[in-house]
Amino acid sequence: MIDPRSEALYQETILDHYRRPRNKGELPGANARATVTNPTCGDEIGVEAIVEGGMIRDVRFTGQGCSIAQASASMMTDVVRGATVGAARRTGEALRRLLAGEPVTRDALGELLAFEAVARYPARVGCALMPWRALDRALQTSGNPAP
Amino acid sequence: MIDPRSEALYQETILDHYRRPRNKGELPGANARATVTNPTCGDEIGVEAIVEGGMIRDVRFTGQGCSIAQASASMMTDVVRGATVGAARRTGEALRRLLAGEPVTRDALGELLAFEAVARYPARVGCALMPWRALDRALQTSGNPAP
Amino acid sequence: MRERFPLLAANPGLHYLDSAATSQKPRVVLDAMREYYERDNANPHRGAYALSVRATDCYHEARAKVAKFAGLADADCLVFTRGTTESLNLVASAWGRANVRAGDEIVVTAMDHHANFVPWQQLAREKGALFRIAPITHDGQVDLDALGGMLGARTRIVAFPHVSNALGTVNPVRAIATLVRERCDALVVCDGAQGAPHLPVGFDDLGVDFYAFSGHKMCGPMGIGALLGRRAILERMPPYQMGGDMIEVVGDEETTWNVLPHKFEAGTPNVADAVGLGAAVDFLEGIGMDAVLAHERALVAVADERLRGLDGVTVHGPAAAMRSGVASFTVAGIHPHDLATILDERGVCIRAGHHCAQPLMRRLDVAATARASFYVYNDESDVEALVSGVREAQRIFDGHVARG
Amino acid sequence: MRERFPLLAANPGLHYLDSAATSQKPRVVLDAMREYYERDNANPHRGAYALSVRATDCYHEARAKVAKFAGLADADCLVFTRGTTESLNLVASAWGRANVRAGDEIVVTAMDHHANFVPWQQLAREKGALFRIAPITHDGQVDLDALGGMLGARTRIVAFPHVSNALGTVNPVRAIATLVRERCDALVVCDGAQGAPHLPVGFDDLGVDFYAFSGHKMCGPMGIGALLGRRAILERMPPYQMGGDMIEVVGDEETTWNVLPHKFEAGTPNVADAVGLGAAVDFLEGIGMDAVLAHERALVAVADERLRGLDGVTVHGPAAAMRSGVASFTVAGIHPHDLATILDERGVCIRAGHHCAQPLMRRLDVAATARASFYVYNDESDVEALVSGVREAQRIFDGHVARG
Ligand SMILES: Cc1ncc(COP(=O)(O)O)c(C=O)c1O
Ligand SMILES: Cc1ncc(COP(=O)(O)O)c(C=O)c1O
Repeated sequence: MIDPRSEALYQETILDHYRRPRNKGELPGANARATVTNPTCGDEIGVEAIVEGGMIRDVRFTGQGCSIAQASASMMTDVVRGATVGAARRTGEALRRLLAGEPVTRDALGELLAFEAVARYPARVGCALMPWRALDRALQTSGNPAP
Repeated sequence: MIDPRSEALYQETILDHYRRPRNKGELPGANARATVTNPTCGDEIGVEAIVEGGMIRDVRFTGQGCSIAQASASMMTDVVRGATVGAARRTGEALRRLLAGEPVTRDALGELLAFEAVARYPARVGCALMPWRALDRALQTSGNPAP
Repeated sequence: MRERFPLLAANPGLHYLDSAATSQKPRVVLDAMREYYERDNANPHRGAYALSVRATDCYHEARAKVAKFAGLADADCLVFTRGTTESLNLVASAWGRANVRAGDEIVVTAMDHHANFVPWQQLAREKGALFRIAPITHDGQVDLDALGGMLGARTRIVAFPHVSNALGTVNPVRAIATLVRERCDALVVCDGAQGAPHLPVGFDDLGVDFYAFSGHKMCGPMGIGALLGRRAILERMPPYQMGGDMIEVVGDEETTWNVLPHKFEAGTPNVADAVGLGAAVDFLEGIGMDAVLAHERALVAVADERLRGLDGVTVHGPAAAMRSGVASFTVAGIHPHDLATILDERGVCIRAGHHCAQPLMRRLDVAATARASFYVYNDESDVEALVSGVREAQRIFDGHVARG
Repeated sequence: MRERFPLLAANPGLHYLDSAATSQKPRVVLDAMREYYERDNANPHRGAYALSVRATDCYHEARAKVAKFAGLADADCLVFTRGTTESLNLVASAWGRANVRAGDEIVVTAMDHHANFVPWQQLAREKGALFRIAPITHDGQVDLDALGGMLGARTRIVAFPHVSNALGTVNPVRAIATLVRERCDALVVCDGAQGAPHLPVGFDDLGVDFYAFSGHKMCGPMGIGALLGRRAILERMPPYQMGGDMIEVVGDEETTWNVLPHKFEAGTPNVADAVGLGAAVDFLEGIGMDAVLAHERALVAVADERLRGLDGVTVHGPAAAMRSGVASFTVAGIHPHDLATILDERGVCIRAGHHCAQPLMRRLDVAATARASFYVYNDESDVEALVSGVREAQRIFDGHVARG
């Protein structure tokens, strides 16, 4: 008997990204990078990006962590590649609102809605947001403010 | 209406020694001296003595404090003047036992039995014993061990 | 009000007048702690299970409540400590050791409690700094002119109490902070141990850099207190104690620190007592801190008048309207200890001694005083019992004098 | 046993396996604290009234009980602290700052908790001393030969845990202390956070200089712990925090210190939680510490066997007979966090993470482990729930792999 709640959390999409992460590894030529650590568990996510003219040309991630953090990082790189810095930040903020149970335009989230069930696991919200925090910090280092 | 318990504590003898302390002041030529402080109230008793051949030739006290400490110091100097160091120590120990509610030969205490009621006031036992602690330390400094 | 405090309800004859030392606890505070242990207890921050999340939430909620109570908008700038003493030692050790140099000056007042005196005195000794004690006026207030005259280019720290525990004097915190800012670039540290329990604090408006208080003096449990600080200072300051929860990454050679407030909270947090303090501030806010102060002032005004009406009694400190609920007094010919013993037999609990303020006692030129301190659960019957006890003591002591 | 713990009694479906982080509290402990607040609460040491004397007696009695429990004959050498973290920081700050010089060496082990690692690491940095980490064997024990080889004329401090919180390894404390004494003249500091709750301590026979533990891990309340030390060392050591109760005389320029244990207990003591800890040691002595350890070892032996029977599960550390009630494990392909979440939904509380032992995790070459820790209230049904939860997690994760 698989518990329906865990089932909701560990959806096909999430486990797929966990098992076969997209865009994992270092990014040669990156001009924006940051690493974020979760002090309670030691998990770490690094994000490297090439930002040009307010646009995220390419982005990859490194590090280890639980399925939620890994899948979130993987999906994030898919979602923000080719987006403007401003759009990427807005998407991250929308995800934060979704997981905090605050009102949010669901359409803005697309595939990221797979993380919706994480909101019911307060201990895991930080895992899902960790890659986005790393991206945020990386973008701050790029010297390319949002347009 | 005077409360019978306070009455027992603040006996005539004690208040008399408090009001008219015996042997108060410095002792020129003292070869044994010590000061003891009560860290909770700041009260202080100093004892100075002339010790020769294991005998307390003379003893005086200084300092300020409550009626119990002052009366105890005053009576102590009366009791131990002319006694051997060993006898003085035994008297101090007998008083300690009396106030701790331990078995003790009452005859050894004489006038000091006036302090008996202090045993019922644990917060004040330290006041009554403070001069004796000072005497004990003073005798240790005199270089005259008990015979 | 008494019936909300189990210890007082169970002892109708007890006149508890030592709340400046520690307060009694309302039932709601004891219930909140018990409920925490019976329902939510776990190690917070570290667990990935629901019970631990509940414990974490309890702890955060307590922090938010206490910060709001003290007028601190940014709750992450409230560090839970064991109490005022630890809060002040934290600042003296972490900020002081990193920032005070030989030749610098540290200023405290003559009315500071040992907890806001000895750490600075010893820091000055360790660093070769000058330790200066601002004088008080004859009626026990900080002498602002004299204090102002002590401030200069080398002043690094100015520490003073919000309210004197020994006299009840309420200091003009904002005026002192302004004076310091005008004259020097010093850290301003306010000991709020007798502030937070008795009057509105409003940290963000006080103009001080640090403010410290203890839970046990404000209807909360023992074992918990707070240090409130400005974010910019807390962020630049090195940590105090080290261990779990306060680290980010522990390398073999180097370690990096967690964010505020965790950086200053090493080890398993005291969630239960934080919850208790949260319930205590709820309780106090239910009364209103303005009402608490007004109640104390009314009682202390009556106490002053009645005590001063007795022969040989001196009440120390400024007028009742400038104090919180403290009446510190001496009775000619009767040592405060003797007074306390005689009062105790009549169910009146007062404190006798130096009140951890030996420098102040030397300046008042007394070895000790008797101190009655009032709180939310006291009323005029407590003042009556106090006054009649003092008269009783005078009868015992004078009677013997007469006979002697 | 469960029915003696209100939180467990109220949650029959809860399998609490995180006692190494913090334990649940028996009713007798909660009752003792409540009774203190409802009957005896006052500021101890300072009052001259009966209520304060009662509070003082409660506090002394708690100290005597806890000292006896830990095998310390001289109860004045037990200092109440907030917990292990504070106890260890006290030693590192007060003894360490006064005694460690540039070029000295400080040795810890690779299995130390951050609380017994970071304070020494930072002390070494501050003083220009060498910080050395004694290695562990492949099965998670202190490598005694390697440790012995590190000791020499410059070794000033050797710190190690009685029991590893991350693996459960019980270290041979006396053998380590003897080894240190033979080779050098160093301070020997034992972190007993996971010792005192789980096995007999016998401080006076251990041969160490300091021993630290926390009340909240041994059925006691949060906010209280202890530091046990040798009298000669405590007497020579400068104080740690400064304030009320720990002073003898406070002069304007100099201050002298009170006698043990007060010298190291600045500020209002946490009487209520000390009383709670006293009740906790009564409770544990009622069971017997040998029986506590035997109970945990029996459970952990079953857990080891059942977990090792599952595909892809590794249990870290030495054999169950050399551990206390800790099973630290990893499951191939499933991160400990995911495991903890899935177990939590089945009422099983375990901890996932680095367990405040990042240096150990690096040496085990894992980022994190899952840790189940057993205590007096656990039984085989908890082991069952744990094992079936792990299988469930494997099904969820493997099922998707198969479909993917
Ligand atoms: C081995 C060890 N040392 C130190 C500590 C720190 O104890 P506390 O957080 O109670 O200060 C712990 C527990 O967290 C521990 O397991
Ligand atoms: C003004 C003042 N400062 C500091 C303290 C110390 O507080 P605690 O003993 O709770 O640390 C007290 C009370 O004892 C106090 O009245």
